Amino acid sequence: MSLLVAPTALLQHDLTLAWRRRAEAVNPLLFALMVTALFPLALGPEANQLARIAGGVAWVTVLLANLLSLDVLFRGDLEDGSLDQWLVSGQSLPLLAGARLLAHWLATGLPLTLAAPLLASMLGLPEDAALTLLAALALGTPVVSMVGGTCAALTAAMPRAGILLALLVLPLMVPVLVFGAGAVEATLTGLSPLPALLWLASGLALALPLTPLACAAAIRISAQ
Amino acid sequence: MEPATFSMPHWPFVAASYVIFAALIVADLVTTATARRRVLRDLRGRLTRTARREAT
Amino acid sequence: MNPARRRRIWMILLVLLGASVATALALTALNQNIQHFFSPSDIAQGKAPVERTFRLGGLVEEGSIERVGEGLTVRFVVTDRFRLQPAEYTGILPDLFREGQSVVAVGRLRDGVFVADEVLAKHDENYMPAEVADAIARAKTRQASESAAAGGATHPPAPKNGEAPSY
Amino acid sequence: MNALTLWFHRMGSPPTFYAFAERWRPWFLWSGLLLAVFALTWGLFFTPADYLQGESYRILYIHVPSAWMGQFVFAVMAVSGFVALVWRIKLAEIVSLASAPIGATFTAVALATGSLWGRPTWGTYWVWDARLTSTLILLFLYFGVIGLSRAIEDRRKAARAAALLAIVGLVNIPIIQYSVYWWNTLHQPSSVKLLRGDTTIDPSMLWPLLLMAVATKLYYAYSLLSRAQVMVLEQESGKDWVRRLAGAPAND
Repeated sequence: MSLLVAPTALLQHDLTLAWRRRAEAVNPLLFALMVTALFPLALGPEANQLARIAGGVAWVTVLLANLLSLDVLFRGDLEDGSLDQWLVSGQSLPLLAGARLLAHWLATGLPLTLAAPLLASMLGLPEDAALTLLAALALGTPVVSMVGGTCAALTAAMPRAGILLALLVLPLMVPVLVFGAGAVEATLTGLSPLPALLWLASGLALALPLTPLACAAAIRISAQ
Repeated sequence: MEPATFSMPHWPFVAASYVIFAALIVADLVTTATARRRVLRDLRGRLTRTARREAT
Repeated sequence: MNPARRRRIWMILLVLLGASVATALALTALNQNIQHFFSPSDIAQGKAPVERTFRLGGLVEEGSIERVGEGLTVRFVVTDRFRLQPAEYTGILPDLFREGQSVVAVGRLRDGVFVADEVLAKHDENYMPAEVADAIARAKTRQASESAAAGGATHPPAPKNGEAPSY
Repeated sequence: MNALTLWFHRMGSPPTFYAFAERWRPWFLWSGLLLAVFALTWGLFFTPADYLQGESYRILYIHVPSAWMGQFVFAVMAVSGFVALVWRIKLAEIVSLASAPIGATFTAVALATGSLWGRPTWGTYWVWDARLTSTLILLFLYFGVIGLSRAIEDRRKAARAAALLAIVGLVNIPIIQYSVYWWNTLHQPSSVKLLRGDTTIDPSMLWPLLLMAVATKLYYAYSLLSRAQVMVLEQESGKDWVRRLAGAPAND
């Protein structure tokens, strides 16, 4: 379909770029692993105590790791005028924005999700809870990328937006955090993680069509 | 039925709530009033400066 | 149809699709009834975690509150109108902790007794002066005695189907 | 209808709006303050104590109206933000921006008083209950809107960016509203249900609450108009009518 040609090209371009700079792209993953390693060091290696807070710890580290990579998502393109090109190209801006958000998830959220078993074993989570963490991250990290990316588009024109970006993104991410960590917690205490996972899926279904629209509006505001 | 609690007095909590409310409303009042006065004063200052420059 | 309009229609359809899928998933999640605490029945059925801190929720059984010695230790029984669970707490209790009121306690089981580290009293959304509350209570007992006299057995209010008991 | 569109059109002109605000501001302020003093005195001294909570329930007369306002102002902010984004109406941008600090104040009051109420009744100042947590998020969202609008130089661009964030943040409002039904945790469900008619507050305790709800809205109208006036003055500082207002001779 002709509508999708430009967004697909953008996605390919973004992924190629991420692959060429793979040393840089693994930084969020390394960050998440290092922060997770800090917890057993700080709290002492008592497996029971660690496992109890593991869901929350894993989610907070993943959120922060995502936040690190969000800041530059649109800044380069704004500075070199690519965003202006998006605006005048006559292409569907929401689709282009969606492609960029998808590329961010593939480059950041997906590796973090795949690292979930590793994070879980570092924190001493039992197998069933590790599986829940994997499922929760798979459903939740796309929402993080999409909503976070929208906020990044809003702050793209500011040279030093790091802290402000965190202030915008983190409150919006609290529901994802609550349900994501809640799913793991539920599995740990013998309850069903299904309701929390369903809420995450519901948020994903809502974010998928809406965030590209919001992101497009944010790009218009920033690029003008 | 005897309440099985070591009851704490309630009025400090009620009083504190009303005080916090009043304080924040007063703070809001003062902010709006000073902001207005500041803008008008700045404006007046700028206008007299231009007027003086034009006079010379 | 011009491409801009076609694009807009696609967009609206996608948003509607997303919203309906989200609603459907949310409704399924609501039907699952997220549980935030275990009831005495759950404990009786062995559903509550062993050797681990969890939350116990229920009503304080009428006439069950007793003090142990001179200290701050209080023993009471939590009920969900089906099962009873003895509990113990040392410390200052919140004001709303009364017999017949809802509580949420955090702690763990020790020899069949729930030893709480923290007791929180939950209150309902009803506000009324004491006289009104008394009048309602009197009316209820009168009604109960009348219906008992008429031969009808009085049932405790059973929890609605599929819902947690209303504490 | 025609008169209404005409009115909106005229309000779009800054001097007309300024004059309108100047005329009505004191009325909103004094009626709001008087009503609040009246309602709070009534609530403090002339309502009976609750059968269960005793005196501490009187915090309700501050806590509940403030919580309502926290959500109401956010909704106003998002709706006027939407109008600003779609139709580029300057006044809507100003209303959206001016609402943020007022809403943040009311949300802060609701959180602080709720915490003070929680100690004697629940036994704790704070729990991570769904209602409390989502209200805290509301406060952070207000901070985000304020921070974003301060960080962007260009006033109009700032207003549009903040408006978009307010619209995205609007998803939090139904979460706050329904949190007490979706998650059966510590905070009790709503007591006042105007639409469904089964309010669970005794009439003798209800009136001060409703009066406070009106009083806070009047105060909001006052504060909104004042802040909007300041923004209009800043935006229009070069214009003749502002010069006249500042007491300097118009340059002609």
